[in-house]
Amino acid sequence: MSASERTLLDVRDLRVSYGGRRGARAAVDGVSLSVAPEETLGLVGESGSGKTTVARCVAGLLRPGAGTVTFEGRPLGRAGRRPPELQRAVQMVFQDPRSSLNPRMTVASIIAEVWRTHPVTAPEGDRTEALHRLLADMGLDPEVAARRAGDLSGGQCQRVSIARALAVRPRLLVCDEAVSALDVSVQAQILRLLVDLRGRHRLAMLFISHDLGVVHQIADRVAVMHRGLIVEEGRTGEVLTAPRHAYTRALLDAALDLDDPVPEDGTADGRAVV
Amino acid sequence: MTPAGAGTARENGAGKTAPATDGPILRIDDLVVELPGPHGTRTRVVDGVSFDVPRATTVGLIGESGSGKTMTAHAVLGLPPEGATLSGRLLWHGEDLLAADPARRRAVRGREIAMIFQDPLAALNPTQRIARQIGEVPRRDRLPRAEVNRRVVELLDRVGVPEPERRMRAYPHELSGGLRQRAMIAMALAGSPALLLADEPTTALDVTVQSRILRLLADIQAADGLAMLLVSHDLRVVSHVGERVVVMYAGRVCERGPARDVLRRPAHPYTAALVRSVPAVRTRTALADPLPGAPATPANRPAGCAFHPRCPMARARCRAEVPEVREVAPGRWSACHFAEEVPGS
Amino acid sequence: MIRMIVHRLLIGVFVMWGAASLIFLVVRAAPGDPATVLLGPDATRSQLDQLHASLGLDRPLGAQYLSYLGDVCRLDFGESHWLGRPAMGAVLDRLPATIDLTVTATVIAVIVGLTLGMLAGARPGGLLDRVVSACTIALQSFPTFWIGIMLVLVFALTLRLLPSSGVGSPQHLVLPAVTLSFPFVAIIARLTRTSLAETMRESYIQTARSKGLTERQVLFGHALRNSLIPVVTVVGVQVGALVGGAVIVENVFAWPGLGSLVVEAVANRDYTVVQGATLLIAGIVVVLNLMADLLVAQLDPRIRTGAV
Amino acid sequence: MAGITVAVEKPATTPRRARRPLLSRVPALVVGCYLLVAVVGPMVIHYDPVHTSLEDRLLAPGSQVSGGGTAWLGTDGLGRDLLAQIVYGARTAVLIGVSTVALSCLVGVLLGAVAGYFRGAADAVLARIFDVLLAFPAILLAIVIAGAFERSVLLVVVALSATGWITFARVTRGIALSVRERPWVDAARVLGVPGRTILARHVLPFTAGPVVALATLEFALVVLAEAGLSFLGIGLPPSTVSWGQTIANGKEYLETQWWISTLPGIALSLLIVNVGILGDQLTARYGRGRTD
Amino acid sequence: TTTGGEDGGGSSASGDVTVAGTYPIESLDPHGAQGASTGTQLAAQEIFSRLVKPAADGTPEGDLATSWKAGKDVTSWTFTLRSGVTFSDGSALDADDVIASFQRMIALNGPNAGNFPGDTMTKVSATEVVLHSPAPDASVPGKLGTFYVLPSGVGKDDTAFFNHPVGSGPFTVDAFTPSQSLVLVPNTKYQGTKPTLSKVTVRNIPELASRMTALRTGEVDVAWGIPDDQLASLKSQQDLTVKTVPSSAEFTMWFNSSIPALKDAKVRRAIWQAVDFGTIVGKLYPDTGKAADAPVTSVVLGHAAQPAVTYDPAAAKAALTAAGFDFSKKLRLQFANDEFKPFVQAVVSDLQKVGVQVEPLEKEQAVFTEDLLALKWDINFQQLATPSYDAASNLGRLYTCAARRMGYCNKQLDGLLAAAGATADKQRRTDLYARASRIIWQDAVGMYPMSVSIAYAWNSDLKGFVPDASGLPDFATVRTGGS
Ligand SMILES: Nc1ncnc2c1ncn2[C@@H]1O[C@H](COP(=O)(O)OP(=O)(O)OP(=O)(O)O)[C@@H](O)[C@H]1O
Ligand SMILES: Nc1ncnc2c1ncn2[C@@H]1O[C@H](COP(=O)(O)OP(=O)(O)OP(=O)(O)O)[C@@H](O)[C@H]1O
Ligand SMILES: [Mg+2]
Ligand SMILES: [Mg+2]
Repeated sequence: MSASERTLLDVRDLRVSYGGRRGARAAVDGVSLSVAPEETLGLVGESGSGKTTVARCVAGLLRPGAGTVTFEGRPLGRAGRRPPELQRAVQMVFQDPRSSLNPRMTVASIIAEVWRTHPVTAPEGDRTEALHRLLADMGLDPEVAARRAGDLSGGQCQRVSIARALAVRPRLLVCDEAVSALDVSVQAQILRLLVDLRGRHRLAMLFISHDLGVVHQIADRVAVMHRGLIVEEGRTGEVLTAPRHAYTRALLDAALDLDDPVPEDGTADGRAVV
Repeated sequence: MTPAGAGTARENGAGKTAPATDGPILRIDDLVVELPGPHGTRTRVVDGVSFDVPRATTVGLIGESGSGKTMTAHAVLGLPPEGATLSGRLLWHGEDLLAADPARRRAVRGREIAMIFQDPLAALNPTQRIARQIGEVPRRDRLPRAEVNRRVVELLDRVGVPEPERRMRAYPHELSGGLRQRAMIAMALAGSPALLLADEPTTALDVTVQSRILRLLADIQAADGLAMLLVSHDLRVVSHVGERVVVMYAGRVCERGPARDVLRRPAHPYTAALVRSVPAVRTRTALADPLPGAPATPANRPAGCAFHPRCPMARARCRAEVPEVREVAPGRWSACHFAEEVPGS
Repeated sequence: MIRMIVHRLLIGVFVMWGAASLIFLVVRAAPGDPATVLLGPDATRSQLDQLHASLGLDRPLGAQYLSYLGDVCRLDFGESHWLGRPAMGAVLDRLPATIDLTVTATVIAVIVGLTLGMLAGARPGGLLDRVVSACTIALQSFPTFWIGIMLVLVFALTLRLLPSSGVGSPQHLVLPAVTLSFPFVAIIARLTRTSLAETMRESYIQTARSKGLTERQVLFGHALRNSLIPVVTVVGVQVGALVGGAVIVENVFAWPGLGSLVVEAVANRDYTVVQGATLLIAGIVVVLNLMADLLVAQLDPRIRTGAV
Repeated sequence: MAGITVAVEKPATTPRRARRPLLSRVPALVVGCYLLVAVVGPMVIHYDPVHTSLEDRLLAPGSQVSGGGTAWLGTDGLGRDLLAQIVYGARTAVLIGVSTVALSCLVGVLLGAVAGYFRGAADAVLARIFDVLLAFPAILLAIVIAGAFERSVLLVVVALSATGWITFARVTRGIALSVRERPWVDAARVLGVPGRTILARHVLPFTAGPVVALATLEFALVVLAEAGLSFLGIGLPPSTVSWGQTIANGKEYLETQWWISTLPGIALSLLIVNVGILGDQLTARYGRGRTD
Repeated sequence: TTTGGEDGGGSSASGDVTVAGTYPIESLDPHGAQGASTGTQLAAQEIFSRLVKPAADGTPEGDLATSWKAGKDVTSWTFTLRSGVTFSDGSALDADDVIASFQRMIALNGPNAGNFPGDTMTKVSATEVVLHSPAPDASVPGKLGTFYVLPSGVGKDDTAFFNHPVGSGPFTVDAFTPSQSLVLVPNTKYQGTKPTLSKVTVRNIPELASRMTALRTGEVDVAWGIPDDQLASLKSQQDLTVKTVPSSAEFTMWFNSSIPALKDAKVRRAIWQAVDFGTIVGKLYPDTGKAADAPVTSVVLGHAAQPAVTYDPAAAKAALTAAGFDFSKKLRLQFANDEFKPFVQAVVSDLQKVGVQVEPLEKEQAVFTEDLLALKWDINFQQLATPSYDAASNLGRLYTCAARRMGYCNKQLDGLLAAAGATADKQRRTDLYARASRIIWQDAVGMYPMSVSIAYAWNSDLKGFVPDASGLPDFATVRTGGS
């Protein structure tokens, strides 16, 4: 890597295996990747290829068997053992919108807990107002503050999850299939929101998805995982239009597009090609 | 509740025309499914759905979560959840299944209409070898054991399970997801049905497996001249396999017609929005302008057109009047008051 | 499978050690000197000392514990001074009666409980379900001694159909076994009901229905076996509980089982018999649980092949 | 297919639904009454378990006693009023039931939650403790403990709790094990919320429903077990009034003075039946170990 | 009696008798740990012979011994054995068997050995043995009622022997399951009148209600130890005979005279006065209880009637106040058996009426005995039996300063008791024990509320059944009515 000062997140030779002493299987078998500031890295691959495992190591939810995870050159330990500023720097958004929120807690108390845990990020002055501002940022009504996960739609839940993550002003957002469980029409809303916020908060993202189309839309670079290894990595356009690795090719071959309802120039239905 | 075919069916035109030359194999006419809701209320989770499944054709049924796709498929099979009430007509070769007696309905199940479920692991009995589960329908014909086994091997071979003699003795959990779904398909084919209901058959699978399964289904369908009702929330899947599509929203049909036409030139703003939100894989598409709000559910369906709160074209009429499904062009049916104005149509 | 058995056996050995230690602790912590009970108030100091020595009670607790563990390994619980014979012999004498009672009660409970549970669970919420629920709650709510006394009043005293107490003929077994089976019937019925009702909601049941099977075929061909899996485990545990837990029934019907032996031995501070009997019971419980696990593995291929 | 037939046969479930909630509240009401009697009863009815009145022994319900009052539910072999014994017995039952359940619950939930949430060594140790304790039939262990030490209410509570906590620990552990895998817990961990706080705010609240349901059922079992111990003459000191003891005292009079055993038996069974139904209702509502 | 309930009552015609045992027979070894237990005693007296046995009224009568007499200083007793006695296996019983049995009993150091501390037995001739004791002991014949003669050569723990014991009693063992049942059949070699019953089954039914039910359904033919409240309904049953016999047992409620509160005899007397024992006994034990008139019951040698203590709560209260009794202190009343709870509670209730706070403490036997010896009680309730029917083993043993049983010490009493123990002269002993009893009674060493009778009920078809004062009925003389 040309300049380590230009990397934000650096994962080196990560190895994780599940299943104790015997019957251990390497879920991640020597993965290295890096994310530059304000860059979005898409991580794609089939089910079981180890994407979530990488994400959990980065978030500190899992202790890697071997390898290092560093943030601006500082090692990231397990969540809860990190120094507060590192703890804040990396946040995560999960796949299942509803169970990402404690169903017993109101949105307000969820956010209040964040601020209690990291007092530096707590707003000065009127917290209710700050909360409403935060919710508005996420495209949510202020009245959502008093509700619990059960009373919110999937899209709203995911917005609250994002709000919770952003409340501590992170530098890197790990999104593990953050839109996969949503209906297509809502998926588009959340993607739009993420892209918006990425720009406004100068966020870097590790964006995990099995939907190549979505990754193509929002990732700067993409890494393709297969059986615990990264088999190909590069600029999104290059990898997804001219794959070099056989596995990537297979993945692309299998991926369906809408059965050609759109002329190649893409003008017919307003879906402009960028 | 209402006896099938009683005059209470809303006139929505579906029953009047019979475009297919020899008539559809299945005609769903004003199907209503009501489920008990909280506090003694009843929710219409399927509200006046009508469409045809012609012989040897694949019909895609799409819609977002909770739109009533599964419920429709289960109603066709006669297996709605406990406490559900069904009304309308389900004409199977012209015979109303809703009015038929239970024995007749049971005879149709598995033999004439078979079903493939979304999650093959959950849908297969974990304590029985797959051979036994696949052979269950042939066994009902009192075939000799060897004959049943031969048939099971044949079916597994047909759906592309390698080493069928060995695999037939496996338990579901010993198979990979793809093989499980193949076993499930073999099970559905065991009774040589004329109509296959496939409820999200590939949603739980990986893309690579998904494409193979879809191809398998298409092959079988073509070879056997099967009719298939493919339920999916994934437009891309339906666009590949379906010859016709039915789009549902909040328990109602909003649009139906030939698949290519519907997806190219939607005649309903909801379909248009769906098509827009599907990103392309091989080309980079811009982020679509998302629809506002969350999908309506049958439990709290807005008055008038259920889609109106999210609709960019909504007007006063949409808020007041439930739009009928009407033929907006030959073979194209839409439930929008202003179908003709939908951009791209 | 073999690995599972070996693993379970190892756990069993550990459990026996833990059980032996626990019972040793409880018995030794209890106030009251066994020698005084044996010899009565008139014993002389030297008589007491002599008995202490022969009971091994004069040694330090640690030494007693170690030699006790050694003896336990050899299945030798020492001489019961209360009964004047080897404790193990006294305990084993009670075993047949306990087995008769437990096995009979279990057979009754399994047959009746499964039938009731199936009737109720096949149609959750139905009339039969509610009737069965009411019955099982009642069965579980009446104290066994109360039921026992009532059965004696009716069948022995009033109708003179069955003997009121004691052992001997099969008729003697009827009342105690029935009494003992009552709460057990309720447990099995309720569990079967819940489990069956849950199984009937599984999607493979829907699959079976989609094949055009009748409800009866679905129930017996697909639901029953799977819904029995949790029942087997509980039956294993409960049978174990009956082995020594039938004290009250044994008391009401003068049934000379292991449970009442423990009660008498505790009152008499007979450490050897308390230890011997409780450890025998613990051993039976461990074996029963192991058997239940093996049966579950037999019923559930996922466990058999180590997938779960 | 069930749906269709059900639908045709039972067109309207609404009228029955309307009546149901009332009926379903009966168990809670009955249990409430018992609690009330247990707490308030002793203040209203005076009863001294030490006081015997031999002239009034074995009086039938409704008889006049020598002191001038009426023994509404009769008297026992020592001329003591049965109504008062049932009322005071309710207090003992409730006291022992509540203390045992509270103790079991406290220990069980704490250990179960810690083992389930933190896993590792704590979990392994707890699992082995379960195994060892479960090798003894619960009532037998209670008998050995209660029979070996000096009689007291506390002893009975401890003896019954010795195995009582296991169920709580198991259920709590199961819930904690499943809840700890929930994304909201992961989210809290990523935010750096301390382990203890996660346990308290994000895990423990989900055990509340099932634990309450379980506590109700366990309460019934404890009251029954206490009656069983008293029946065997183990555990409680003679100065304590308990249903089990009264039933045991009366069992030799069953044919002639039926009320001595029967009435407390009915009081006991009525409570247990209602607690049982209440427990079932709570279980149905909160599920056994379900989290949502 | 066959086991089924359906043909219950009439079955005794076959010559079979089923007996409801109150206490389990755990062992048939009369010398071992279980030797003093009621169950073992009941079995042993039918299977084995003794030198001397108590008659139904308690007086000693010859069994193996035809006569016995004490040495001059009563430290030795000479027994002349009956000749021609054989064991059930046909072998002869002689002095060697007696000596060996005595030595075996002492060696096993069971509870019965405790009756003979330091005693030895020697053979004089084949038909004469002498028992030597280190101190004068007049109660030897009475105490020998628990000494059974086994064939010589039975080892210390010879389980094989006791599976099918060889004895010289009226019955032999047909089948034995410890703590469950004992089946006896007549011993054809028995030296006395051979039993006419073809079979006696002793079934252990510990639970009272079950015992009564079995009796009433005819499952058993004999039961005893029946509480008063059950007697009425049994009496009303046609086919049952109900009878009570006075026993050697007495309710004995010692005061702990070593504690300050109870040191004063006036206080002890006042407490006794404060309890309406007449009513309590009359109500709770109308049939099996009788107000006691001495520290030992009338069937015991050494009984001498004392003046009744009258119930007078007012006087009691006054006396207590006068003696400066501390009413705020709670007295601990310990007892060990559930069956006595009503009685104890009634006593506690009466005492409370005069302001004396008493806490009833029900203890497990082990703890009870330990606390009893350690004097960790203020009032001790016991049903105290005198199985030897001789006041020596009750008064003479328990009330001395050296015994320290109730914290009471009176040199004069010690002297009387020692003198009584040292003479074999019946008249003189009765006299000495009468004087001792007066001291015990007047000093209120304890309260003696009630002498106990044992209630028996049996199938009226049984003839010749004699209720036994010790609760150990003999079936050798019983016949069934059918024959
Ligand atoms: N907690 C666990 N215990 C054991 N094995 C696990 C665990 N979590 C994941 N694995 C295994 O590790 C491998 C990698 O899993 P991971 O969840 O990282 O894959 P993924 O790429 O995120 O898959 P998906 O697309 O299904 O989310 C898989 O084979 C999986 O079975
Ligand atoms: N067993 C049931 N009991 C009550 N309501 C149900 C049940 N199953 C489905 N519903 C409700 O019925 C409506 C239609 O459900 P259905 O399963 O048909 O939707 P779907 O289109 O298949 O959605 P998905 O894509 O999530 O499978 C939903 O609102 C759902 O909440
Ligand atoms: Mg994943
Ligand atoms: Mg669905």
